[in-house]
Amino acid sequence: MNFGRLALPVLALALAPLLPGIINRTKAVIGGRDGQPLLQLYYDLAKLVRKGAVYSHTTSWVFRAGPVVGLVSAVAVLAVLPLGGTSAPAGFSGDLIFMAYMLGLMRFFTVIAALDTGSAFEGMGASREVQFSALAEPVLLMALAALSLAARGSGASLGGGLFSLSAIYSHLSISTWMRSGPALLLVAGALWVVFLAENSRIPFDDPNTHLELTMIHEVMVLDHSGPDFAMILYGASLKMWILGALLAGLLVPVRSGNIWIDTGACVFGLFVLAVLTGVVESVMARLRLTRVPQLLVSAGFLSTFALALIIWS
Amino acid sequence: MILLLVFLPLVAGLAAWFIRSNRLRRLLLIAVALIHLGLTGLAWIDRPGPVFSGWLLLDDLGLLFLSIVSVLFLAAASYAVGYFQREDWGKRQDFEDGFLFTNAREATFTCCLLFFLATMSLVCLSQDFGLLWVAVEATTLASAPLIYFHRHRRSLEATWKYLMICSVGIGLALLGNFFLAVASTIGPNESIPMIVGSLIANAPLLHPLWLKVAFLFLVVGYGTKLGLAPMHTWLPDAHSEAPSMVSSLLSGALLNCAFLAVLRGLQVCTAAGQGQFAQEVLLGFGLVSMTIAAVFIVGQTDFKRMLAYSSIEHMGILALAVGLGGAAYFGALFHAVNHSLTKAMLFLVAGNILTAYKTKSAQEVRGAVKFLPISGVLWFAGFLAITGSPPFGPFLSELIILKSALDQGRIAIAVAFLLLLSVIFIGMAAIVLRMCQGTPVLESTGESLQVETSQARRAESALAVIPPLALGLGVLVLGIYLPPALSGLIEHAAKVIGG
Amino acid sequence: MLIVLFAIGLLFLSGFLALSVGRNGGVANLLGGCGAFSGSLIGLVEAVEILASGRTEQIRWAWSVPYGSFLVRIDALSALFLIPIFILCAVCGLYGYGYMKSFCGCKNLGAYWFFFNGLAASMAMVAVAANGVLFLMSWEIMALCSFFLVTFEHEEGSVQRAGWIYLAATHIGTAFLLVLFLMLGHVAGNGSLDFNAFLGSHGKMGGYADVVFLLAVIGFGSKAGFVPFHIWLPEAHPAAPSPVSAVMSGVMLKTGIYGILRILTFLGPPHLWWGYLLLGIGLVSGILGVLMAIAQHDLKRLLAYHSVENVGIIALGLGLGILGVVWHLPVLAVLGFGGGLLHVINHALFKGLLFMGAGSVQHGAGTRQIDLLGGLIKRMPWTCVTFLIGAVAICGLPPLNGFVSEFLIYMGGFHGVGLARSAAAGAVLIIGLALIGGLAAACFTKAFGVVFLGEPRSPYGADAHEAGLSMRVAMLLLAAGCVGIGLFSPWVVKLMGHAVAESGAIPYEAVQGFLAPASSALLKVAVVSGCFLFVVLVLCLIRAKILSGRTSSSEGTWDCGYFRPTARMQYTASSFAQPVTAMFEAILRTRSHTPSFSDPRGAPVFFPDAALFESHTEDFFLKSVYAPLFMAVKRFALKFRFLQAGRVQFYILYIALTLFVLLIWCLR
Amino acid sequence: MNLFTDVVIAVLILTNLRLIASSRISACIYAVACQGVLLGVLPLLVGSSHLMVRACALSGVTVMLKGFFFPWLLLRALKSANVRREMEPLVGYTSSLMIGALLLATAMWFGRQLPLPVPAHSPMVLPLAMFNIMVGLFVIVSRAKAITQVLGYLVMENGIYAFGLAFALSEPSLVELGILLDAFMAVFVMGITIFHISREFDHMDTDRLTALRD
Repeated sequence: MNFGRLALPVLALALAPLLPGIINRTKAVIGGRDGQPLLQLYYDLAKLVRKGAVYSHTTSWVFRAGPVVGLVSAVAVLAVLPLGGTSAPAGFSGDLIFMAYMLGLMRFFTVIAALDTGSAFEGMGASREVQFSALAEPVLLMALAALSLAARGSGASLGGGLFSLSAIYSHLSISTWMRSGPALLLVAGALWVVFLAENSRIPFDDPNTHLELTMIHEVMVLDHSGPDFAMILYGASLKMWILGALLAGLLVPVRSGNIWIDTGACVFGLFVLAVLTGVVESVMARLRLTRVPQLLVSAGFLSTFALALIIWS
Repeated sequence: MILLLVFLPLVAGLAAWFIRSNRLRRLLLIAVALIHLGLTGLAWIDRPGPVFSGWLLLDDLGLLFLSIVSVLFLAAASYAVGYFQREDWGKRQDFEDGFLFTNAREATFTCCLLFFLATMSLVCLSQDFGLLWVAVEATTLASAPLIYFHRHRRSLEATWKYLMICSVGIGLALLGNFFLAVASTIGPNESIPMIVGSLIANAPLLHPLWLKVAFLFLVVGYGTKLGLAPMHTWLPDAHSEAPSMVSSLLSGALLNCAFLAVLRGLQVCTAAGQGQFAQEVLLGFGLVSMTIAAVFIVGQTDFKRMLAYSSIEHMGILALAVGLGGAAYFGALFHAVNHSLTKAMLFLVAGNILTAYKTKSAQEVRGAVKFLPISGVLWFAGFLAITGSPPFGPFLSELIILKSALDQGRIAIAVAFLLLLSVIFIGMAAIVLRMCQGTPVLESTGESLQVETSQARRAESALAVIPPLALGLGVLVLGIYLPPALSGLIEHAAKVIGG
Repeated sequence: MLIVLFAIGLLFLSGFLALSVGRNGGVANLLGGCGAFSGSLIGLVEAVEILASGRTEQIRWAWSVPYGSFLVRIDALSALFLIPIFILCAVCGLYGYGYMKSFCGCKNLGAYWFFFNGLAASMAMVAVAANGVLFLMSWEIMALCSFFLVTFEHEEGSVQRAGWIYLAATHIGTAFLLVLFLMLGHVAGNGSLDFNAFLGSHGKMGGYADVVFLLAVIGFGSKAGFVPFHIWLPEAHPAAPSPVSAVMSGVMLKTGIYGILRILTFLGPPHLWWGYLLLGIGLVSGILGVLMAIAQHDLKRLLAYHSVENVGIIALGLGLGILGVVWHLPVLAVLGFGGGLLHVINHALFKGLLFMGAGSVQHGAGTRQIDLLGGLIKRMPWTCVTFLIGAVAICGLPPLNGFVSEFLIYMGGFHGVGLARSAAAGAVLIIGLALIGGLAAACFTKAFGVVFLGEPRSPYGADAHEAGLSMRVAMLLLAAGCVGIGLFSPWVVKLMGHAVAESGAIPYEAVQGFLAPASSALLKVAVVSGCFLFVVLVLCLIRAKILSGRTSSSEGTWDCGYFRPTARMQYTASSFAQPVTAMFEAILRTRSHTPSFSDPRGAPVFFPDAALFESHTEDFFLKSVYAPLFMAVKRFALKFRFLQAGRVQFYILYIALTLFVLLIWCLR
Repeated sequence: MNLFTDVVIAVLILTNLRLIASSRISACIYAVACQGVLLGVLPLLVGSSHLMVRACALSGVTVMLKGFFFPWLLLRALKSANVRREMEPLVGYTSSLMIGALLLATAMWFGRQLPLPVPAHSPMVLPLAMFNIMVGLFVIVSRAKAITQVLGYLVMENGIYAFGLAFALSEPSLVELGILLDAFMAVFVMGITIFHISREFDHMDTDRLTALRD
């Protein structure tokens, strides 16, 4: 069991780069193209790590530290991230706050690294990033609060592991869905919005546009190259894995108790999630930037409403 | 010894009129002040007995106010000597309207100053209402020429208003005395002698209605002198036009004397069971005075007038405190002490600022702290003290007054009191900060800083700085440590009022 | 106890010495600095020891002042507040020694150190005073000292204005406190204002409790900077010399928090609406504070508004704690008070650090205008690193101390959500904290990024120089503090048990019991954070290793094909903040003057000449509430000038009328 | 005796009305002089037997001072200051008269409201005193010249004096002392000030003395 737990982060580290690949494949298939291979990101990472790097005279050590800190904070989150019913190696009560703030740290350093280049475009991206994430953070925390309540409602006391992701997710079973399905659906919706926004997918951001003015995340990392850029891509995919795992663990309530089945189900859910994302990206257009906050705020309403439902039902 | 307290300054005044040499006269002034203070100190140690069948008697109340008078007079006298030295006596130009004017003869001035001391001492000493009235009257007479020291229009106008208004007031006070006499007639051709002690002794015999009316007349009459709104109107003019040490004496000592007169009336009322009524009247006057003061301090442009209005405010506080009664009696008397010291100091400092900047307009004075290191700091400290901030004395006295207001459950009064104090603080702060801060450039006269510094030195001569400094230290000490002797005296005096 | 008193005495004494040396700047600087440093350190030792042991000591000396007695008492709560006071005063003494050197000669450093050490001493006195009069005196001396420090450079008009606003605000606040203590004394009876007497009078409180609490919130809140009593902060902090702003914002505000907690101990069982009030105030202060901060262009003003925000977070914690006490949910109480109190210390550390950083920037670059700066990281590396640490800490990001206190409060919030009764409070608290956190991150990425990164936007930024040694050491000390508390949080939290027990009136064992899970969680946080730092280090090394052999060329920033980027093309702070300010337009009311590219007739101009865009956000309360109020009072006053029209006839008429009215009133 | 008292009092009241109504300063001064003489007679009427000597002395002094010396002084001041002879009222004569009537009524009211503790020589004395005081105040308030204000002040003093004579005569000699001191002050100090005023401003119109104001 404990070994299994330790395996979770390894699994994440190994499989995370697959998610963007799946998304792109889906888009390619729907778009009728024979697009990039599934493992494209692995190839890219490998290539980038082997490359040299180009730096602007403007930049300082902050620019170089950004990717490192970003990647490592994502890895640190993996330490508390459960996968479905499988608890995380280092889960503790309140680790959901720790996760949210670690992602915040990642964002903080990505942003200042972007500002370090002194480029107007990257500043623009950074500014949008902080704006949207400031709105996304309450949504995430409210959603998790709602989940924790729903899980607790199952009568089983979470004991010492109160408010730890692992405890919450291990108690999210079919019965939970039976009891407070609609609320969980709302939560899922909120998490879905957060997932898309935080990973800068359509409809919030378009990862493959090349018009810098319209990008958020991509534009922040314009100047990075070589191993730094590899770390950024890797970190981004890990982030997607993390937020995806939160969603998948909720939507795939397989709690057989058998670690292999549970984990497998959740991973499968992750992949489905990626496919869904691809579908959304192929059928939807990007929102106007001014509409993005509204979407996030309404997601916040969703999660709060869900919380209310769970409490007073 | 009591007689000495009165007659020494009187005789010295007469002498001063005839003495030719300035040096000798100034020496005399200082000497008299010192001796007077010494005598007062003796009175603290062993209290002299009554004189003239109890017409003159030094009770605790009287002693307290006498001490204030005596201390302030020493400060003012020593300041005056320095003032005489730096004042140029020829014809000179007025800095506001630009006409030429001269000063009164120094001899005349000194003489009146000493008379002033004599009359004020008499007020503190006299127990008989008639004599008290005469004494208060005499203070007006003695102080009028002091206000008219600079022989020019504004001071003349101020003097005229002072005389006119105070005489009307004093006339009403006299009528009040007559009403009191009527109230004290207990049969055809026989009546209680108008001596405080005996009146209190057979207070029950007094005719209540006439006593009430008499008190009203006394309050309005002496209140004019005391500067209670709306009879205060002479006060800003006189204080702003008189030379600084006179202003300090007027608001530090003279107002207290008038206050003492009112207190005497209150004593009788309280003894006769009319205390409730009297206190209500005083309470009303106190609130009105504080309000008027607040209204006129906000946005005031003349810093001496500002001080004058703040005197009105504090007289209002005294009236309010006495109106509250109980523990507030102590607060009132303590506050009288604090206010006298602080206000005297402030007026003396204002004199220095006036000498240095040649203007009374608060707008034109900038950077006093830089330009007059000592006076500027004293000015700000005085502002803090007079607005009742710790660690200065007035804070404590106002605390006591506020506490007794709250303990009596008079929330409305307490709130009004604090509100007015805050308004006044903010108003004064706006003025004083502007004067103290910034860089010392004189908008009025574009003279070079060289001349200015010479003026500064002139304004900060030892005799000009030490008296206010001493007073300021006194206030500070009272704020940090209230000497048991003083508190004891104040307690006894409070008992005297409270009956 | 005696050691603390000795420290206070030492502070006062060194202040006087510095003053007496007066104009001789160098010596005064040395004396004052050493005095502040040594005195504070001495006091710190005993404060920590008492907090750990949780014992109470008191000393009473007779004092001939009405209602006054020199009664000083030090318990865990006082000790908890003494610690940041002493730490920050010591460090700021060190920092100030370097900072004030530049004023040597042109200003009177003796006066500066006199008031600075006076401020330190009076703050300590406030924390230990156990008598109403003594407390009020210390309080007012503290206010006056800080006022004189704020107006230290009173030659500038802006400073004068700030000074006036500050003086007025603090004085009005003190007026409320006056009533507060007198009421307590009234309830306690026996005419004494000793705290011991108040402690005994829980039962007699009755309806007074609500009034007293309200008075405390207003009176102490105006010092702590609760919205809407915060207006003096953004004026005074930029005006003051930076070490002073550091002390004022870092610890002087906290004396207000201390006051509220101390009063709570007198009032007995709290009422429900107190908790909600504090929660509401905390929410409003937190969000408004951070929003206003985002919109600022002046670095120190920005930090000042962040103080409002952090005080709001503290208030959230305290509000939650009170609710916990009311509802008999000790876990809420413990987490709320614990988080709030810990945040008091943390905020002192990182806000002091940030203000020092701002001071070094002003010192080195000569301006505080964010949009004029840039690229300072190359010229002031030390300041940059420490400022970054402070920024990360204030955003509440792990692994630094800011996260720890917010974590506790969050936990309280999550616990609250669990129960229907406290769900609403908990939810509001979580949303609020999360929003505040996100916006704070936005604000400090802006501040740090624009000031220190990129290219200099003006000559100011271009020829800046690094701060002096003592200043750097001071900043490094505080930065170490931030990291230290972040990594050793479990022990710190354990240390605070007694203080929490004091403020929540909960038995100590219970407190430890409820803190235990939190601190075990924090232990994990610490471990993970430690590993995090370690991995970061390793990864950096690996990165350096793999890059070492390769060609890493250096070019201009990639500007999407535009081949000659200039420094003025960089994103400015205003543009960075624009999306957020636009989003909260309704609250911020940012006014901007856009250049018009059309002539008066509205026809477009095809070759517009030099155009200027500027935007500024004024404080809503100052502009639309207080200023009009004061103007109204003044106008009202001026209306009555006719009373003193100078005609003696009228004057006598007043007398006659007064007399008649009184006579009629009396004879009716 | 009371008859005489009442007659005197009636005449006094009439002089007050005359004072209010007349337009020439000199006439007013004469009215005040007349008042002084009548007041001088008053002590002889009200003084009880055992105080006769004192009463005589008092009346003598009063007649001399209030009847002749003050008026003479004022007339001299009037001449020396060579001002115009009109009263220059701020309130018209007719309205002044009406106000005077009102004041009389108020005085009567006071008289009724304040019952005397001791049997008085005439119930009219208190109203008279009050009326005099009010008229005095009214003259001070409603007339522009400095000298007229002194005049009004004297009238007020007369009222107080009358009251003192009527009721406080039993008091020790303090009353007279007060009166004389007061009168001294009224005339000398004010006379001197008037002299200075007319020298400084070459007019005695206190209505224009408004440099000091807020």
